[in-house]
Amino acid sequence: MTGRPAAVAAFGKVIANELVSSAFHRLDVVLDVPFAFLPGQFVMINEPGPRAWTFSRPFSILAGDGDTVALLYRVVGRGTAALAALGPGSPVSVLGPLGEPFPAPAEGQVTVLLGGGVGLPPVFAWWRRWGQPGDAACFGARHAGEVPWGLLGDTWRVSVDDPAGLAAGHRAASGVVTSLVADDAELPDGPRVVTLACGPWPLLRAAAALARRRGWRCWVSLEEHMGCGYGVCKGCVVRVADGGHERNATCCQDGPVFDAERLPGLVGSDLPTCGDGPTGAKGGCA
Amino acid sequence: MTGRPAAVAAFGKVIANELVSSAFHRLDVVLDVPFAFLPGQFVMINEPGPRAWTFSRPFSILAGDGDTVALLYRVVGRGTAALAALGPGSPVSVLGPLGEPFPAPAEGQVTVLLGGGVGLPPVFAWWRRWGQPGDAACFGARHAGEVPWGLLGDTWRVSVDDPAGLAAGHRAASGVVTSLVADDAELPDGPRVVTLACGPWPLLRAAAALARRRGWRCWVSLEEHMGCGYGVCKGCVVRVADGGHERNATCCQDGPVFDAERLPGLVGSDLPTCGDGPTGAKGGCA
Amino acid sequence: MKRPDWWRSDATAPFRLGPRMLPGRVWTASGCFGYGLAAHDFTAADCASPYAGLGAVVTKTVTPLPREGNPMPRLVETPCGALNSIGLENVGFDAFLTTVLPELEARGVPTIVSLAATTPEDFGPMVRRLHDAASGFRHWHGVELNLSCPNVAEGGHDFGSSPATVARCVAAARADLPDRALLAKLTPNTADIAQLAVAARDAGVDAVSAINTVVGLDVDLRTGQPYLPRRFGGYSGAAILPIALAKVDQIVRGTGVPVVGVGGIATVEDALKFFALGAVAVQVGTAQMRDPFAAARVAAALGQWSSS
Amino acid sequence: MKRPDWWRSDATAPFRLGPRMLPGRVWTASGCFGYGLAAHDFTAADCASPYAGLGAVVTKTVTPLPREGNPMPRLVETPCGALNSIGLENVGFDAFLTTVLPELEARGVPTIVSLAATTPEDFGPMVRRLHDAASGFRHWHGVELNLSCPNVAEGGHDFGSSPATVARCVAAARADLPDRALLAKLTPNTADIAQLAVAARDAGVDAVSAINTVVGLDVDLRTGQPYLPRRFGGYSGAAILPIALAKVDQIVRGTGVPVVGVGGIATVEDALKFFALGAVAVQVGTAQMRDPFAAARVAAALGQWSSS
Ligand SMILES: Cc1cc2nc3c(=O)[nH]c(=O)nc-3n(C[C@H](O)[C@H](O)[C@H](O)COP(=O)(O)OP(=O)(O)OC[C@H]3O[C@@H](n4cnc5c(N)ncnc54)[C@H](O)[C@@H]3O)c2cc1C
Ligand SMILES: Cc1cc2nc3c(=O)[nH]c(=O)nc-3n(C[C@H](O)[C@H](O)[C@H](O)COP(=O)(O)OP(=O)(O)OC[C@H]3O[C@@H](n4cnc5c(N)ncnc54)[C@H](O)[C@@H]3O)c2cc1C
Ligand SMILES: Cc1cc2nc3c(=O)[nH]c(=O)nc-3n(C[C@H](O)[C@H](O)[C@H](O)COP(=O)(O)O)c2cc1C
Ligand SMILES: Cc1cc2nc3c(=O)[nH]c(=O)nc-3n(C[C@H](O)[C@H](O)[C@H](O)COP(=O)(O)O)c2cc1C
Ligand code: FES
Ligand code: FES
Repeated sequence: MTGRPAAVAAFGKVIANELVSSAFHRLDVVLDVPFAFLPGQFVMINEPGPRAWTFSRPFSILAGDGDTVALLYRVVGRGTAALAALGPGSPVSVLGPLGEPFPAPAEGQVTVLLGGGVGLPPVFAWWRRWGQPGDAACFGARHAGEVPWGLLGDTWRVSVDDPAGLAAGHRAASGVVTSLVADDAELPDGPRVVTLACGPWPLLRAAAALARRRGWRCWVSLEEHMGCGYGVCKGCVVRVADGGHERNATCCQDGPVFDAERLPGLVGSDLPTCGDGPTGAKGGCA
Repeated sequence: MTGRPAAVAAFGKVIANELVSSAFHRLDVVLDVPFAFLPGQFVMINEPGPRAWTFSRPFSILAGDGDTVALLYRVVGRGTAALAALGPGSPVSVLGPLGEPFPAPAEGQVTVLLGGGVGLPPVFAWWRRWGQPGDAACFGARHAGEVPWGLLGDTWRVSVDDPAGLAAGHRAASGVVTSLVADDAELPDGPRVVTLACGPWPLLRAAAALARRRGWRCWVSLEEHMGCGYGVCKGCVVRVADGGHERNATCCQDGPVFDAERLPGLVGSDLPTCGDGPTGAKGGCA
Repeated sequence: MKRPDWWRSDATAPFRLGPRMLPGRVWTASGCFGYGLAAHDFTAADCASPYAGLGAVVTKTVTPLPREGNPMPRLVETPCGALNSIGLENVGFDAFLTTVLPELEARGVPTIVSLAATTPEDFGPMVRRLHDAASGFRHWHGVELNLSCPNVAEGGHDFGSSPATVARCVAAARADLPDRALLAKLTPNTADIAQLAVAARDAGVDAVSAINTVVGLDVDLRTGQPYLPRRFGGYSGAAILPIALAKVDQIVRGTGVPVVGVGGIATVEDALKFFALGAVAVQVGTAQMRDPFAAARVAAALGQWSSS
Repeated sequence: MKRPDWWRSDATAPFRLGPRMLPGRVWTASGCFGYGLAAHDFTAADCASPYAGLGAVVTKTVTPLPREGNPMPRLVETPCGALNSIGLENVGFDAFLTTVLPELEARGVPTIVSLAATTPEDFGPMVRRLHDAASGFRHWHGVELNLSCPNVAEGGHDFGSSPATVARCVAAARADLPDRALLAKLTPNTADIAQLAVAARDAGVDAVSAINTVVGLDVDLRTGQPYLPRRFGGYSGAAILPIALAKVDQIVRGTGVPVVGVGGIATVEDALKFFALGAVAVQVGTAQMRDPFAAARVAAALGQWSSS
């Protein structure tokens, strides 16, 4: 918790808000105050004034620089639909950065980044800040159209559930995103490798299972329905192992990044299955 | 009541929404259905979908043609503020035409039209439909900047409370709008002259008093807070004389146009005073 | 929206309510569509008529004598709803019986007559006269006893929040209404709506309607005084939907009494929430004031699924 | 907005509440700002601090033992508000006393401690221990008894809606709280909130807080089931403002008991409506979750008028 940048309650204006793939929008906002964040942190965003939603919406930070912040999102309900309708110049309110980031790399660490769908932002931001040549940056989507190729560039390995429609010049493996590294012999077994994962629940389970098998450390970024985003409402709790017993932790303040080994819901059962995750799980792929 | 065009519940798109004076906006909407109206009738307007206000807002029809309808409005609260923020292409819902219109002219009638502020639309529409050379079309505003000169052209007589700031080429008397015709000798005394008035309560009282003095007939268009606009909620009642007693009438369905002589609140007392009118009175002038 | 997997009913098909078959499960709520006659010639590009597919128009509440209602203003809009203090303005029972009801019959409008009175025993004579005058009417389907209007002093608050009074009203009306549906409309302004529902059922209703408006107040910041001359108004619209759902659930699961859900319904999604909890029908109130086709649109959306 | 003509008070000046001077009339509501510590380093361009000008932070309700609260999900947003079913998750009284309260004191956060218990008699020991441990604290101003949380089975519904129980709770707490303000937070889920206020006053409170959340429910259309595992939740936010105003008016005009207004306040306009009706202070709840500076902004707006 120490060393997290303090949150600002900022007013912003939309600079750009456009589709970067068939399903993912990128929102760029300029704020009225300087903004610094750590990869894995998120913001709560809303429309200001009488059109505000009762609760702001949480989104991981894709990028942030000086006084700008960028998000990557998928439209799933009324809040994200309202977000997608905001044109350049629209006012927004932004609270952040919030939450526990992914850990910074230790000396000699090899990092495996696993992002599924709109779970890309935290691992993308980590990669931009700290990525090294030996690391493996992996992104998975449901199909080729979803992939924000322009954002990923050449360095990202991409997998798609359904390889149909892959355009010339784009490369993607078919299958779940963990398959991109599951048997990668260049990645050593053991705790020198650290996996950072964000995406739908099955992806997180697969990541945790893979990490266990290969002796890697594994951090995951969770989603829960949030009220406040800053720890005051207890609306976003997840169960974490603490010594011998389980207790509640807030996804927004104690997380969203957790050590996979501390999440009984994630590593408790052998097979990754769907639908038994937190109440919200990042729509996406894998 | 007979012969009123049937109301349509239409969806529309904003064609234009611009200031036509320092304080009055003109809204032009194209509807998904044909639209016909009688001067003095109004529409209920709203944003469609989840952003709709609980109650639509009533506005007199300024003009309407084929499948378009035009309104003239002043921003006074959140509904009109929301209206003013709608750009071209914005969807709106429109219910109308509604209410009792001003009577069509009888053979040999001379008509005195009195519009104050945003009370202009019903008399303006009447003038466009039925106006004749001998009629007197009068508009009053608080000050010169409020006057929509482009709309009024040369045929309208204009009065302003405060003549400061009158631009070259614009002519306006100073004083209340009734003063434009009060002592006009070309207008005969007696019931051949019919006054049609719309505007704030003091204007309506002055119009009724003038008509009494000169033996003119007088019809006024009232405002009341409205829920439905089509007679079903009883939220907009005004007291009207009916034979020897008083009873409730709905402003939206029995009005908004009433015979001034039937409105005890209007003609009951000798001197026009402010603030004892209906709960809403068209902000404006005079 | 898409038809939810769990939705199996046809809300636009006739269904039995007590002694009567009603033509559908989407109704308009009392006081928000007048006597059901004002919109007869309205048109819309996307909906056949304001009455298309409706199970019933519940009329404005009618009282034994005509009422002029409360002083103006009577309506206040709030960000997600409205307060009203109409005060049961209505033409009175005689005029209703001789003029309004025959016209509803002539136009084929499925009708539930909403009645209010000052004492429980007043309901008997009204229902008897209804029955005598309209027993041959095909489109008059029933009576809804308004036991809950918070705007009327003499018939207000305590009237409808005592189970014993509810029972007396229902019993008085039921005695003379053998062949039409009888409903009691309950107040939400009570800690225990379920016991009111039980009292109504035990006295003979076929269903209860829940909810009437919630007591609310709004202040005019210009004066620092309440907007409404009588201070309080009845709160309705989208804002009360979760409250109405809670009350309906308390009745359905707590008692099994059939419920007609009312409160905040504007869309098919809103209506489905009540059906999901087990409501037998729904009523559209405040939304009908904004859009005369609101209930018909809900019915159309539900009806379209039944054929697919 | 402009200062309304009728507004004469200074809501950011100290005022007396029972035995205690409080630093201001704009507070945060229980459960919506945690223990008042999570936002201590937050900044905003237009507001000095989330605590600037606040009269009090009312803490999350603390119970004798730690509580894990209800199953997830615990929150549902509705178009104009939200339902919560947190279930009083809290660190428990011991941890609160040894860790949280001293930190609030050290940071100079004006604090009202919200307490709940399973029986009225549990309040006495808690208040006594508070008094013993914190009697020297300068920023601990009082206790608010949460007699109204609808999410906790054993202390729910009936607990706070019986005047006799309210009186017992208050009496138990008052006995050991001679020099701090004592408030009772009342439930709106009752037909007669005024009688609860009278019971609380007669047993010794300095003011009542009104209102807690309204019982509500929302349905997940995908499943046809309530969103919340416990079906019902507490309804809060803009949607309940007119209900809260009505309840406050009923208490103030019906009984004269001092009221702290809570329910739907997000802006200075909202707060002014409660003050217009005679509330002695206001609390910002749900809006504080969206904006940690919400209450401070209300205080700043009110404070600015006092100097003009
Ligand atoms: C820490 C965190 C980071 C996130 N980062 C991203 C991101 O980078 N890109 C992205 O597209 N999405 C992200 N999400 C998910 C995003 O918050 C939801 O998609 C969004 O809140 C949906 O809002 P809505 O109004 O469109 O959906 P609705 O379903 O209409 O929302 C109703 C309520 O449910 C909540 N909700 C719905 N889905 C989710 C969900 N999956 N997670 C949490 N709450 C949810 C909403 O916040 C709202 O309170 C993140 C969630 C969390 C908790
Ligand atoms: C028949 C009729 C015709 C009208 N024609 C025009 C017109 O041509 N141009 C124009 O600018 N205005 C006209 N008005 C007034 C216009 O309806 C109001 O200015 C508008 O409703 C204000 O809405 P608001 O949300 O901005 O104000 P708010 O004060 O925020 O509105 C709150 C509520 O009060 C009602 N209300 C507020 N002021 C009035 C008012 N003066 N009359 C009736 N209801 C009011 C609103 O409809 C709303 O329900 C007309 C009113 C009526 C009844
Ligand atoms: C303007 C208005 C008038 C009403 N009049 C009556 C009435 O006469 N009788 C009645 O039983 N309910 C009356 N109601 C209550 C509605 O029928 C309905 O129960 C309530 O408004 C909640 O539903 P809604 O949110 O869909 O409006 C009235 C409501 C409004 C808004
Ligand atoms: C998430 C949440 C948690 C709450 N927890 C408590 C609580 O612990 N104790 C309490 O007295 N009230 C609690 N409340 C109620 C609020 O303090 C307040 O009374 C209510 O929400 C109405 O005010 P609002 O509309 O401003 O939120 C809670 C409300 C919310 C939304
Ligand atoms: S969202 Fe409020 S505590 Fe996490
Ligand atoms: S506005 Fe509803 S009757 Fe006139």
